[in-house]
Amino acid sequence: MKRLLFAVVLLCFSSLLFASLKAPERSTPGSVLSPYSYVQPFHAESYEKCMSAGTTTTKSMGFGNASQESSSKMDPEICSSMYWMGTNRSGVPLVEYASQGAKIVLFPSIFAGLLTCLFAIAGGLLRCMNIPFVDSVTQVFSEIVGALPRMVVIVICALLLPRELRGLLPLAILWSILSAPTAMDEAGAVAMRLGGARFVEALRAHGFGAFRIYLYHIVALNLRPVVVRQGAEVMMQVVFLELSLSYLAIVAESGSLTHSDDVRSWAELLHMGYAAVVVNEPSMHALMIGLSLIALIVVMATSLSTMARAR
Amino acid sequence: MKKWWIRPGIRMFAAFLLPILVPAIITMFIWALPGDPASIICPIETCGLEQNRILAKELHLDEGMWSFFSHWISQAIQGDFGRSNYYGLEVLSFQEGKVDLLSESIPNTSLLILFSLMIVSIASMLGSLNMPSKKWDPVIVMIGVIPVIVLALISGAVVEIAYPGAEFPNPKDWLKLIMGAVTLGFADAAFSGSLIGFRETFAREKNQRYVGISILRGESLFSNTFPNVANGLVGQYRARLLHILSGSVIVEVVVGISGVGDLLLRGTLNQDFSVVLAAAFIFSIFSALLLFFQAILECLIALHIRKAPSDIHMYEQQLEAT
Amino acid sequence: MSIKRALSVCFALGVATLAAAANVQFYDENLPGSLNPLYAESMVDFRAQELYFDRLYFNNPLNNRLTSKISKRWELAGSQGVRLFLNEGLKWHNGEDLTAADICFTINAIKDPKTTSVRAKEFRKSFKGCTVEKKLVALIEFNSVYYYPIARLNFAVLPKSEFQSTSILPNTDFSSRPIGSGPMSGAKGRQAASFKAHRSSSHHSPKIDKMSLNQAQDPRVQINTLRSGNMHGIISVAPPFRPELASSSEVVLKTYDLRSWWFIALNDKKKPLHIKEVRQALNYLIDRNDLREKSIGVKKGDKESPCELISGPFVPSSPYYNKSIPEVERKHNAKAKSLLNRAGLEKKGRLWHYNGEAVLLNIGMKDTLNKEAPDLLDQIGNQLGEAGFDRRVDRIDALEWRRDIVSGKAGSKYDMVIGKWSFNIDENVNHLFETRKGGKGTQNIFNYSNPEVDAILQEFNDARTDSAAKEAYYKLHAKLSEELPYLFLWKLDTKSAWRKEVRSNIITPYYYFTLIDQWKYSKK
Amino acid sequence: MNTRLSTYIFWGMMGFGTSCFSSDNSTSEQASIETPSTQGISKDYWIYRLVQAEKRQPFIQDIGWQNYYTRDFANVIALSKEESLARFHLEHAALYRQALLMHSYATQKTVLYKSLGSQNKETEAKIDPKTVPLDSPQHAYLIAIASIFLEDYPAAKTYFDRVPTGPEFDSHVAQWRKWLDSDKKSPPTLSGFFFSAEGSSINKSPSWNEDQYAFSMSDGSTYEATDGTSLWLLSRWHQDQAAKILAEKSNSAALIDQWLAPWRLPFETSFVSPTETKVLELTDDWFLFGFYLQAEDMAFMHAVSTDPKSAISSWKSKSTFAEYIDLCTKEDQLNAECIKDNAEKLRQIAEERNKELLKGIPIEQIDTNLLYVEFPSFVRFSLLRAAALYAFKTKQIDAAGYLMLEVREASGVVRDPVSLIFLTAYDAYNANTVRAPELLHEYADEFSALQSARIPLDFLQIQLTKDGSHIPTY
Repeated sequence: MKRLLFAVVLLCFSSLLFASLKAPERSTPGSVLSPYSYVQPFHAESYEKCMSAGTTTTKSMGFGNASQESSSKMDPEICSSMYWMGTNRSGVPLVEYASQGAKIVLFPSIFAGLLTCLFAIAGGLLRCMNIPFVDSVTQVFSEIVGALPRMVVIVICALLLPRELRGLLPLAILWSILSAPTAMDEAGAVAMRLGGARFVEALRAHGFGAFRIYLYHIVALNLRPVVVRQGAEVMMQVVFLELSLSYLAIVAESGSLTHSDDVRSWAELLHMGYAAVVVNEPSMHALMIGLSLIALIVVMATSLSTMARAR
Repeated sequence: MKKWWIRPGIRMFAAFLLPILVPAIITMFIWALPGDPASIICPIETCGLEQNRILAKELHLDEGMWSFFSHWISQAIQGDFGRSNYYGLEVLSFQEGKVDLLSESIPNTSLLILFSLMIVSIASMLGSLNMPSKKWDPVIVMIGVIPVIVLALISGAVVEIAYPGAEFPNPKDWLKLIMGAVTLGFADAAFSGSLIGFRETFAREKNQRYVGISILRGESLFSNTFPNVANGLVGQYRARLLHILSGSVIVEVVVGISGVGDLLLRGTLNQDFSVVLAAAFIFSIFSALLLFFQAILECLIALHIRKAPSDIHMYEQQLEAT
Repeated sequence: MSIKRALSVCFALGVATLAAAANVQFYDENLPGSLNPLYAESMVDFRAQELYFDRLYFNNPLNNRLTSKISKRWELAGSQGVRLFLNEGLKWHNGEDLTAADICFTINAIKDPKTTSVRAKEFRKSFKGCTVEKKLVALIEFNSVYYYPIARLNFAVLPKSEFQSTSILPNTDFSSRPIGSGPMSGAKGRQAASFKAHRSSSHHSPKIDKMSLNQAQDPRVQINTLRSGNMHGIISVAPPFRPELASSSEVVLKTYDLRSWWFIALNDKKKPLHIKEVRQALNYLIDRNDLREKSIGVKKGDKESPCELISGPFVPSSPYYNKSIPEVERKHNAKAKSLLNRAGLEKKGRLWHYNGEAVLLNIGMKDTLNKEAPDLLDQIGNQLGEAGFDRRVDRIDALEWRRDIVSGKAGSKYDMVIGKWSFNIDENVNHLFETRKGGKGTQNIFNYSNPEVDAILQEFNDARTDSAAKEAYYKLHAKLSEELPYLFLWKLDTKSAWRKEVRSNIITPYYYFTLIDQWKYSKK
Repeated sequence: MNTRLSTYIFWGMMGFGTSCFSSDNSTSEQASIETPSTQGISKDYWIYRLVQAEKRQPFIQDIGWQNYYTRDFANVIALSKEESLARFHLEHAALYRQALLMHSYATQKTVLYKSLGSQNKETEAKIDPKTVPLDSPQHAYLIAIASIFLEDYPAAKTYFDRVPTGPEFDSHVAQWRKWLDSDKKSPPTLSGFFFSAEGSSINKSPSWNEDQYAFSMSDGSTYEATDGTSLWLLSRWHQDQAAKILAEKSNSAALIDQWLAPWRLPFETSFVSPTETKVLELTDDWFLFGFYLQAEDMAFMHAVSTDPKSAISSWKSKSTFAEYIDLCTKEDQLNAECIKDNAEKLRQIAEERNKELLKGIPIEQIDTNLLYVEFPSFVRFSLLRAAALYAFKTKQIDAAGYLMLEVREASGVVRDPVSLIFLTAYDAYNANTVRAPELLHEYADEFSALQSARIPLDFLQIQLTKDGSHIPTY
């Protein structure tokens, strides 16, 4: 079971990593006249057409309005990426959206996840040390921070942040801070169930060193499930956060808040899909890809946390 | 052992601090922005220096951050949030027939929250009655993992298909509210979380020794378990509410409900400070109230439990669990 | 939320479309910024205000006659004055009477130096004063002799009753809930601007009861909602979508005469753009043909193409357009390279370096242009990228454009700004290139300042004969195409699309809704 | 797993949404517009005749027609032959007449701008040619020429008196004076005026002399001006070519007269004696992509231009145009909206009819764009054009303008230059420079003379806007 889950996590992660490594630095603009607009995935015909591009065809009818239809030579790589995920309206392969989106979210989300893990560990350990003052301080902190509606804070910060600082990372960090209280509480609760300070005493009695007690017995053996789960969740949430913010930016017609304007986020896939649903634009494939990417993240996160739990 | 009142006390404290803290932080942000606030609201090029100065005086932007903030908060308490610079309207006005921003937005948002709250409450009720059976969990969880943005998008689509174009006032607004509520109610594990959460809590409590004993004593299960789990439940409940509250920003914008969340986003986009401050203030009040109620409840329960026969230590644990 | 609305939900499901039919809904590129005529900035503002307000005199788009809904006749009063006789029974939206007092109030407001509007500054020059002679008779005096005195009276009339003083400021309630005398009353909401027929006055009888202006969304959505009959009009249809609409049987495309040309403004304060050669090199590095094919969908040599390249600040059909200056159609790498080298730039690797560091260009584009020319920003970015310039691209939303770009504060943020200017028949470009000081150069994006150019512009202002004016702008065209404060891209025609139910909808050049009284909505 | 699930939910939602909420968006079906009662009219339109491929073939083969279709008018003259060439020459003749009309109105408005402006627009402008102030004495010549073409001979004479003597004008003034002093029963015989037919042939238009007058103004600027007479000569040249080709045809005089009648200049009435209006026997060269659906319509338009009053009553039972214009006229007021509706209706009928005629032929063998889109829209625009001209001739200026704006929306082969240049003349007549420059610019490459013809219009625009108060807008 555990192995399987591990494999899944590894698979998801490596695929994301691969994608973000392969991602083109900037979005390639298409053309409104592109002969490849809304190519559906696995559409062999247009793949052939793409591979054989560069040839000219002439059709003539009626009043000799001979129309020359020629298309420039295409790079086979583009053709194949067209083949796998199809294209958008102006013939840009959606693979690009997927990979650039991955690039945007990958690092910040992982960072936020790790940060949250640290918070959780801290929360747990603090309980075991049993210092009432610190306890109540942390509680005040967690009460206040925990009482802030996260999205509100994020939106305000995202938009008041000066342009050059704008990006997903600061927001991710902020998010993990905002979700710290929950993590700390849970970890604290676990530590409490162990018996908190008394548990530490007991281990001391066995003559274990502090290092071993805290890092091995408490964190590694007992807090692990909680910590990892919290981390995984926050990681997932950060990805969703990016989606939401980018989508909001699209809806509100403002410049993007989480990435520079010349890369594309997964949100744009969803937005394309929206058009497919509302005005039956042939872009359902975009929606599907978007949703499956979300699914990928979910699967990764859930299997990560279950893996940690599985004993 | 800690005093039982410390925690509620701290909550109260936080509840009172919050509505002051949030605008304070935002004010700091505003001052951190490049260019002085007055000329962001009315650039000297278009307003002229003189006007700019006058405006700065009116809004107390000229004597630095602190005087602005103190002035603002004192006004806000009297329900005067100044006027929106982008919409050219009062943010909130109590005059008859005068149009303002909040008196349109607050009802929408509260209705949205209310409806979604219903969904959550149903879920928690089901949970506490230990329904539905565990074999449904995978499905429920699956629904739970859908991020709010995706559901919001779908709701938006449904509304757009139902009533394209924009007409005011029209049934579209109600549909929007309902779809929005559904979104908030199910997305991000609102439904599944509260259902499963409540069920777990009750289940755990049922297996406590004292419950068995009291049942032998011929007392009802619920009367025994409830007081002890109540705290945990209240905590969970508040967490959900908060989550909905924060999700409402996304939903309102994507589905197109003209509520406080929408106001907040557009306000920030247009650097419409009075609106941003007001909206954020409303949100913080909202959540402060929640905190406050939780604290009260905790006290009541604590007092109740002190009368009732039960294991204090157990209760302590419950507290930690929240 | 009242019970009534709650009830309406039940049956509204059925009657929703009927309800919609009474209301003519259209997309404009944005929501209006200000509805106060003195503070109109974008074309959207102008179009919306044309519905809320009456311009004292306007040109009838059919016979070009200077007409007025407000004054029934006029006569010369001395060499520099005009006496207006107003119609009886004119009412403002709020039910008050429209009298000569309002006319004079408006003129005084325009003259009041505390009124900080750029537009008012322009009008201010011409007016000496205004006196109310009778309730419905106003005497307007000018500062100089005008050949078409009433042609200067094309400003919107403001209601005296709505203002405390003649110093009128932006961002008042009035700018979002105006009281006008125009054919439609209404206000700007959060998602739309609404219009309701103003029939309580003798001078307007619009046949359409309600209209609403919605912010344009994704072009696809616009087109489809229009075709499905849920929307009735689109003010500006992006060129790529025009053929589709032209072939549809429910929708007609209508020409909207608007002289607009697109440009890339260059920040000549930023190194190395301060060197003329570099600007010229950039001009050669932009492949305009490729741009307009990929983002507008116009191939070179298309007949009646909506998009024509330009080499100066005028549309090619303008009398000021100097035809002797050739347009740069495609890339000229060699020329550009030599120019850059001459300017002291050197190419290390794939990037051009100036004083040892790679050149980074911050490019911004007005967000709404992206609907008309999808991906234009990325296209230009990539072309410069290939040419060896590192770049950052940003979208500029309406607010930032209004607040930072036009007012000339973008220098710190951007090095190139992509935008478009629109003109009425008066193609005066002085405000774009004059040195910004003393009410001049109010729209000089990067505060470009060049004494020679200023001299030419002054020459234009001083020109007494039309031939002199023409020569001045010919000179300007030549000068600018060499100095290049802008890279001039193209002119692009604007076309509207309206459903056939909207009938006798004559589109007035520039102001658009002037003849709204004649518009009809009928299924027949 | 999760994707599938969420998509299920998605579809569920959609189904829910559409089923519960979507309210049927009934697209506006055009309720039938009352069609005329008189059914006696022959409906033998060229668009029906030329549906048969074999009838169309000769034209498709003809390179001249191909260029006409792709609207390379410059080549059309060079590459056509026989009757079609004659027609194209006549079209050029008509076009340059409209250009000249525009030129004359624009000159009048721009030269007299200052004097016209201060007058109250409600009353008609009162100008005294003797005393009216002019920017420079040379302007007198320009306005004099304009007055001639606009048939204001007395004014023309007075203006000629004010023209300073000088090499560039003397011969021109002399020639025109001569004609003015004659009984004007014959067209002026002119030479010079920057126009020479040398090197030109029936398939080669004379080369256009771009630069004409340039006189220096008081403030040192040079005023470039063009002489309307050159346009007149060019137009005449094309007319003569047509006449040459048609020489041996019996009805050539009537044909040329009918073709040019709607486009004649005011001053031509002095020397042109209209032929009596009759229906001509014509080949399809005269109809394909043209103004008229059948010979009757051509005759009707001739009647309209000679005697607008009685034209309808005498032709409504023969010509489709007359029929519909009559239908939409209530006590001598043409209802433009009604014309617009009927034109659209007519287009639909034509489209149906063409589909009817081609039933049974596999679709891929049909040039659907040509036969189902372009041919039918010719019906629509022909009617609009005719009605617009009718309205103009009967002094219903606004109706004419409204219809012309509709005509302007035409695109592709339907977009004919002649009526668009007519629109510019109409605008110049109203001192309106909003639309005209764009239209003139559109055809300047094809008809090089237009480049010079627009010069007075340019000056008019500058006059109108010189002391304007406009700021560029985004």
